[in-house]
Amino acid sequence: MTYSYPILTYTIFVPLLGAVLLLFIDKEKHNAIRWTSAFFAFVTMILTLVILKDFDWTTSQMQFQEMHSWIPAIGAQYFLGVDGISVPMLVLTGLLSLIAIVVSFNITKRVKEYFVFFLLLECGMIGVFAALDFFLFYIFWEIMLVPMYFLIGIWGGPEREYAAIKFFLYTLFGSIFMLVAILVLYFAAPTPTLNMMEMTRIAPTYTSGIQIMTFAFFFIAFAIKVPVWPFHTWLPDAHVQAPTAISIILAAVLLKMGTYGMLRISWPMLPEGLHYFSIPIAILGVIAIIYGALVSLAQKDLKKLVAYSSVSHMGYCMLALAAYSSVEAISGCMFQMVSHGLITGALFLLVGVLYDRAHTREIAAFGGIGKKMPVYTALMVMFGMASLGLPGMSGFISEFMIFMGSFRHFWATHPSIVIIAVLGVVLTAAYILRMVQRVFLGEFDQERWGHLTEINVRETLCVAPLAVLTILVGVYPKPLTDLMDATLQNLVTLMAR
Amino acid sequence: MSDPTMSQLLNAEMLRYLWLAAALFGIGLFGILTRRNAIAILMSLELMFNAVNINLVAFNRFTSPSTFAGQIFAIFVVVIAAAEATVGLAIVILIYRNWRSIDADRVNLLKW
Amino acid sequence: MADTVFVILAILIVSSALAVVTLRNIFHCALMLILCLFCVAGLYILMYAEFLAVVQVLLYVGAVAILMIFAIMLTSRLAGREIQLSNEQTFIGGFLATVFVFGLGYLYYKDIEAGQFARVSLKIPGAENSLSIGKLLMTEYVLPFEVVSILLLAALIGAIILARKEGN
Amino acid sequence: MINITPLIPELFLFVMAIVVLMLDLFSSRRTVTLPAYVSMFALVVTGFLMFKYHGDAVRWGTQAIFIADTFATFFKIIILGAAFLSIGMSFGTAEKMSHHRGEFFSLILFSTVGMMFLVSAKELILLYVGLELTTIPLFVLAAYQKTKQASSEAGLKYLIIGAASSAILLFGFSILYGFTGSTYLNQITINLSIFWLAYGGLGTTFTVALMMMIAGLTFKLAIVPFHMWAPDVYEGAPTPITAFLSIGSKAAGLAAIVRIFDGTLIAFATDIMAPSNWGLMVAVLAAVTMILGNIIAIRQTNIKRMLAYSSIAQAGYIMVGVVAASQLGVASTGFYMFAYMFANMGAFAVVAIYAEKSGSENISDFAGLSKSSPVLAILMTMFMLSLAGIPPMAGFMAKYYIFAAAIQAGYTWLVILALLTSVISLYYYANVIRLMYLVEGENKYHIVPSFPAGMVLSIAGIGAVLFGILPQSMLDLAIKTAASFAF
Amino acid sequence: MHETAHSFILDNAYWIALLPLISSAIILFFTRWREPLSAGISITAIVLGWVASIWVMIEVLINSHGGHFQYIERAFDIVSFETMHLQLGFVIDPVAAMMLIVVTTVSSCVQIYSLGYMHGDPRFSRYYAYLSLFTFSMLGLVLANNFFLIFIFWELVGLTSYLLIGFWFEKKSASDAGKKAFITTKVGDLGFLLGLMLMFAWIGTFDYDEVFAAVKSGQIETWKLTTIGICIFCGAVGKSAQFPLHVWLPDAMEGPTPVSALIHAATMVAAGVYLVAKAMPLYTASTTAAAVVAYIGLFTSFFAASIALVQNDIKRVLAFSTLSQLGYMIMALGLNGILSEHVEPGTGYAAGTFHLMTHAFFKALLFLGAGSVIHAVHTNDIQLMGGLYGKMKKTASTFFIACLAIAGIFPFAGFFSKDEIIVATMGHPVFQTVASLVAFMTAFYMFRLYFLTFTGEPRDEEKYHHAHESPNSMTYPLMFLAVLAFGAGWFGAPGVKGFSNYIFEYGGHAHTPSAHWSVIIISTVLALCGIGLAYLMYYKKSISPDTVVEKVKPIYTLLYNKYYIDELYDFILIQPTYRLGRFLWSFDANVVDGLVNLQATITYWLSDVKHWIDKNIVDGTVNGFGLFCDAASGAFRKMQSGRLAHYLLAVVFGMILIILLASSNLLNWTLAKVGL
Repeated sequence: MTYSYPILTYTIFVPLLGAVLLLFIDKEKHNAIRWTSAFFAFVTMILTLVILKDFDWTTSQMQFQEMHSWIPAIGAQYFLGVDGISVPMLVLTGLLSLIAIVVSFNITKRVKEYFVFFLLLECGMIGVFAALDFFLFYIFWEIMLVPMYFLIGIWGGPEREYAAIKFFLYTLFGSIFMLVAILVLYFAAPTPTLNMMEMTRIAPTYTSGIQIMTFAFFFIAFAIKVPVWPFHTWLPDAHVQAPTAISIILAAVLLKMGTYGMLRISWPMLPEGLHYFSIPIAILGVIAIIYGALVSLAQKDLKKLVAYSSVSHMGYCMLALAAYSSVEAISGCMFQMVSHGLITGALFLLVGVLYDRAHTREIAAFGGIGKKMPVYTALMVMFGMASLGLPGMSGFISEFMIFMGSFRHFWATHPSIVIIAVLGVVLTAAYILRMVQRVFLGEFDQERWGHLTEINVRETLCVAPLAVLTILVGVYPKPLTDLMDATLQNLVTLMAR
Repeated sequence: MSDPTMSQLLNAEMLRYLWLAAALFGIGLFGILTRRNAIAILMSLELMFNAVNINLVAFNRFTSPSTFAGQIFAIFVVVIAAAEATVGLAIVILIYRNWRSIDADRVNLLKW
Repeated sequence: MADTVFVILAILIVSSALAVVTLRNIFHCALMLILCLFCVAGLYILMYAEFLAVVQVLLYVGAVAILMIFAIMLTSRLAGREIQLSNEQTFIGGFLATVFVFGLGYLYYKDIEAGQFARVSLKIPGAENSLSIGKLLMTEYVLPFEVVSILLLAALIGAIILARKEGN
Repeated sequence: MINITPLIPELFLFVMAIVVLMLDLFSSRRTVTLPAYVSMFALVVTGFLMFKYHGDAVRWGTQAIFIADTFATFFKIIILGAAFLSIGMSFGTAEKMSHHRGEFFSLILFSTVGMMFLVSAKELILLYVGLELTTIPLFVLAAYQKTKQASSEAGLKYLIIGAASSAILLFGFSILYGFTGSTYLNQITINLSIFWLAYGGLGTTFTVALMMMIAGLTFKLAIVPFHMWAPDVYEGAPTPITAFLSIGSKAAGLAAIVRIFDGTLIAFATDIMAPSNWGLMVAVLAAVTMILGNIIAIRQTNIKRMLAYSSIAQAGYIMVGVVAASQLGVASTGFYMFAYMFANMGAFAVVAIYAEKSGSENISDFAGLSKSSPVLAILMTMFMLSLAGIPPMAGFMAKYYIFAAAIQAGYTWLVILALLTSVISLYYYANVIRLMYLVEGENKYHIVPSFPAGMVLSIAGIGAVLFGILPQSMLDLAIKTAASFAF
Repeated sequence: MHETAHSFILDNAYWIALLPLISSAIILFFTRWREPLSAGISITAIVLGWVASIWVMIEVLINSHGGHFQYIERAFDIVSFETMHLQLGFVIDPVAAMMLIVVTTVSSCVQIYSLGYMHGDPRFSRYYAYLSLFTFSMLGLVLANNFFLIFIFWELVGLTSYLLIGFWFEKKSASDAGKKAFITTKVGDLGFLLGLMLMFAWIGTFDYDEVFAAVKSGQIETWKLTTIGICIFCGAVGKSAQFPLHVWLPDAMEGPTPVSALIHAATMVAAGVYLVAKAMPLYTASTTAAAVVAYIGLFTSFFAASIALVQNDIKRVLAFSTLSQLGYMIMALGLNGILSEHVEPGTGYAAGTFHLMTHAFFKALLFLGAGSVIHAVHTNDIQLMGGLYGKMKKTASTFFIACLAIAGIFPFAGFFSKDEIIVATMGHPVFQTVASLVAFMTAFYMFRLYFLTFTGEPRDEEKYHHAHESPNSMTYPLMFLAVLAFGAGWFGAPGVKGFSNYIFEYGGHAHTPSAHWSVIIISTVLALCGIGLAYLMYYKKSISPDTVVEKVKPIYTLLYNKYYIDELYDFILIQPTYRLGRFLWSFDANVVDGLVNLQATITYWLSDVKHWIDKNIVDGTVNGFGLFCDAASGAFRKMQSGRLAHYLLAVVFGMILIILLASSNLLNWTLAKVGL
């Protein structure tokens, strides 16, 4: 589908434009800076919504394609396009970025730099979801690291520098393998190309040796981003140290890039590798589910708990991805990506809200907050319930579809994998309820927490869209499924090759 | 094919020169490794250059006597070696001024 | 006859070279170097390279060695005073040098035996070559020749700049 | 006689070098600016001339002695650029020098002339002469701050190790000459193949020669284990000279290596020629270089020294391209050198500018630079990222290109290793960024670069980004450079 | 697949469920601050629902021609792949209609009752919002037209139950109980979920009719059906608090008593029974599954009854009796799957569902009565009560009726339904005996409760002094329910035609309860014995309970501590889990991350400590690989000694090394070996 104007390019570079403009604003005019960046984030979100509106969900074709020759010498093109799996991610990114920017209005330290870096980050994120050329994809993938490094490293918690560099190096380490894999694929081709669509046609014809190797390499790269156990150790540090808004972005968008990359690149491109590795991947996923849940059960820090819960929740995605033959599982994975984005984003946001007021995140320090901040509590409980997969919330749909799909895929060969995974549901319930009880229920310590104030309007406005979407997707997911159906059907056939 | 004994003789003769050159070069190496005095090191370097020259000339003499490439190369080597030595000595003088010594091993302000 | 000359020269070269790198008196080293260079010039004559021999004597003996002696004069306060000239690397250095010399020597021999080495030609070099060399320097090798002149200029300037004492 | 036209750029530059010298001698007001600007102007003009008289060759009979092919031109661009930028950043340094400012610049020009010859040489003698013309002025320049002990020490070390390695190189050449009886690179190739066919192989002695040439030439690129001189000289020498060393003489040396190994001795790149194969050995050296250079750099406290080790490591990456021994390989080395020029020059420029204001070369003193002089900090960040090879900087493009070449040549293990070490390299590059941005410490120096320095910085900055995003033009040129090689 | 009887109310029955949802939303978002209004809204909604469901029932009866009612089904997809359709829809069949009435009735009684009971509670409005929310979920569960949807509401009732149990969350015990209830039932739900997964994998749909059609068609192997059946039954075990997942129900009594009445007596706990009833075709198709159901039910009924004998907390006694009664129903349904020549097919089903209805009424009544007692004396401990009859006649008398009903005395509701169940056990001696025994025990402990509470001398004077009859808002619901507790049985009374034929029919053919005199006599006798015994022990005191207790001390303590099941679980499940979590956390922090650091830590010890103060590194890269590289860096940079001699040595050595490596062909050889 050709489009009247290069909307994807606009979507990617509007934030960049915003960042550039910010440079010219006097760095003392905090509000001007805040509102400018908010404005640009808003425009970006509108653009993503336009894409959503004009997206033709009846076909699995790439849409809004833009292809320009870029670096012929290495066969790199400026090739953008979106299909059923990138559009939801785009919209999610647009929305969450705006929310995160509004959330970070309370940043007072080096405001200008903060928002510049943030907009750069957004540019990178959107680029990743829109790029259809390996080289372009890789560049966007890497571009995000730098602003992220600063955002964690400057505005983060006490351990920020360590967390920042750790995040940076981990991801870089992963992308090394991606680069090698890309080059190997490139040169293995009869007519070398970096065009992903092309490669999706060619790559399956490669020898299984190449396929398996490159698949493994890609997997390392993406697994670190997801993060799949045991590559997850960067996550608790990064999430906990990062400022609230960045934790939101990390959880809501960056983690998704791993799974997105798998769905976009290694899964459809290297079916033999996929078939070869599917069982190990499923096992890793299950380990992540159980392990993450158990570790969250032992957390003393509210934010860490949410962080580890992400490990557990992304485990479901891995399980689903391993069940490549079932469209339910794959779409369940997509749902999980979206809903985890909404829910965990909201959870981090809410944790941040509490932290701003109480200046501690230690679970044991609280109790009976429900008495003092009923609305906040209601929201927190709601999202807690959503994250433990309560029906009527998006989390349930995704988990349900993942279980159904992956079980249908595995029941004949390895039913145990899925059965163990199901246990994760109880454990999740356990740590969520434990958290809720320790923090919000029980006796209220008046003289210690008497000063706490109810969640304010700005914060509520930030959470509201997430809450609405969570419930909407949970109650009536059909629009989303229809959006992705064609693409996913196509994907499944590709992966079955 | 020409008379074998003749070529064998020439081979043997060339080999002598090459051996000598190698020896000289080795001695030069030994010199630069073991000398502390900067000037002594420069001298050893000269030995090495001479070894090279012997090589060049010998090859020229025995493998292609009708041309002069080797010799000319050798001439350039000599000239440049001279130039290098000049600059080297100048630097040695400088070092002497700055350090009151030309003991190369004591000149180690820069390290790690 | 040539053989005996060669042997003598070889012995002189090696021994003087060894002296250069081992003697404890830098001044004697310089003298030994001069001797060594002379002998090398002799070798050149044995190899019908008179022109080179002349250059060797003029440039090396005439310039470099003398320069060195001056340098020695300037630097070591008392010319000829015995100072510690060698460092603790004597053993390893000797070892490496030996390995190099004998290793390379062996390889020369082996390759010549195997016939996989530079082939000697039976032509006898013309007795008078200085003229042709001069020609070549002006024709075929004029380019390096020019460049070398630039180089000498640069080296000269550099040497002057470095060696000259500042007037402060 | 031989035609002189291809030499016009070199000759012009030589003349200009003399002119600069004279300027200094006779101009009444002995300022830095005049000779500096003149020499910069000279370099620019040389560049134009170079393009004008491009493609021709100086021949003797059929044999090319000196060739101005695209390859040479490409590297000359780098060399001239390096000279230009280092002169641009040397105003402050020269100001500090009480003496011989004119000579300072003319020596740089002399060395540049030497490099240009070296790059174009197709004949061993010329190559050697060019090499020496490159280095001898550099010896002097390294020791140029006569009152500084460090400087003279740098000079001494550089000179002696340089001389030693050229002796080694010459020994290798002599054997090569012995085997082939010629000093013309093309002829050598032919004779070697004839020899091979005639006698069913080259003796092991030839291997020795190969190795000695590697040893002698890689010295210029400071490949481990022939790198020892680099850190000390880089630290001791005046910063602009360090910059010039790290790009100019590297580029020239690289060109020579590529000409000899990827050109003349290309047949010996593969293992079939064992033991006379250089590919594997160079690969190993490159690997060791990348590992050692990057690891040692981590602990450095002096920024120039850190950059020295980083440039050692970078040389390792470049050698990966040489090892690839293919059209892509040659092109990638060229492009890498080009992209590397901007980042490295920029970094050194920042160091120079900062050092002449604060008088300190300690990394830790960069703390809080982002607040006191944000622009400088941003530029430095860009350079560091480019050196580390993070998109969208030119450095990344270069790395990608070189690794592509290596993968194509089947050196996957080398590429993975290289990439791993590049992750290590991030430790120390990021450390500088960390100090400038993350550390809260207040930095007292607000730095406003002088005009020439600003120009250098902006050129470097623009180059570092531009050739990361739109490298096509240079890549095309780089591909063309490989045309004169027989792949 | 159904040609549906068109009728306004049947087509829009889902509004019965939606009304409470709307009301709760209104309360939460708008009228939270105006308590009477909130209550009003909520009650109005539910009463409307009640009326509507009666209307539905009438329609159903009208439309059930010849004993078979045409299902009403409306549905639309919320997820549709070609292989998977998740539907949102409702279906009305007789049992659903019956449940509608039960739920709405009890719910409205409870809500009215709560007006008095919850009066003055700080979170009064929220209480009503929760109640409405619960009612919505429960009604949704009743109306759901497929297993996926029922699962959704299944979870939702769980949530609301959690919220309501922990309503007084300041009390730790309350919040604990809520958590316990949620998680325990969640365990059961896992089974349910697994069942759904199997269903999807093997049958490929969740829709009742399609599933049952597939089951009937017999294409699916029995073992699969058995597995699915048992898995789904796990869900029922969780919700209906059958052994071994019964532990949450007694604790759930921490919630407000009306809540216990509504959720933990009448409706939610019955959901399990309802589910089994809905899935009955599965159990008829697989005897094994049915047997499992039956035995679990049997065991629970006895087990719970035995505990109930000795409890002193009025609500706990009721809780355990609930367990036991639920066990009864489950057993009956299970037996329906096991064919026996003595009873006509469908008896078990009829008995189960019938008892479900009657039990809902009298158990709700009992709880509300207990609530009003607690309201009066502010304690749960029957040891501190006694002689309250004089103080609160209405409560006492209604309570008495309920006791008679549950004990199964003619002509109260329990009599008919319980006899149905015992009839259903015919042909299974074990079941019959135990069931009868349980009937006896039930009668005994209920009347023990009654006597201890309302008769005899007050055992705590000042509590007695303060005691008073509850306000009308509480007593009227009691009376209303008392009427039902008395009369509801007649719907299914032997020989009574009409209602029961159509409501409790299973498998197409209408079921006509028939009187088995043997059963009637035996059960009545047993019940009377139970009552008599209680009378002697706790009213006449002619047999001293203490001496009895003394005689069977160990058994007594065992029962009193509920067989130590809680302690057991805590010991073998909960603590280990927490410990594992803590262990893994440290594992995560130390080992997984440490693997990266391992190399580091080694080199760390090797490398000299003084460089470790070097701040550039320490706060720069404390990452493991960092440590390693850094240590290496510290080691390697030492090579750069600054001495020219060493540099030259390096050069020469390097040269000779590569010469040797190359000329000896060693490098090629090694790398060839390595295979690079």
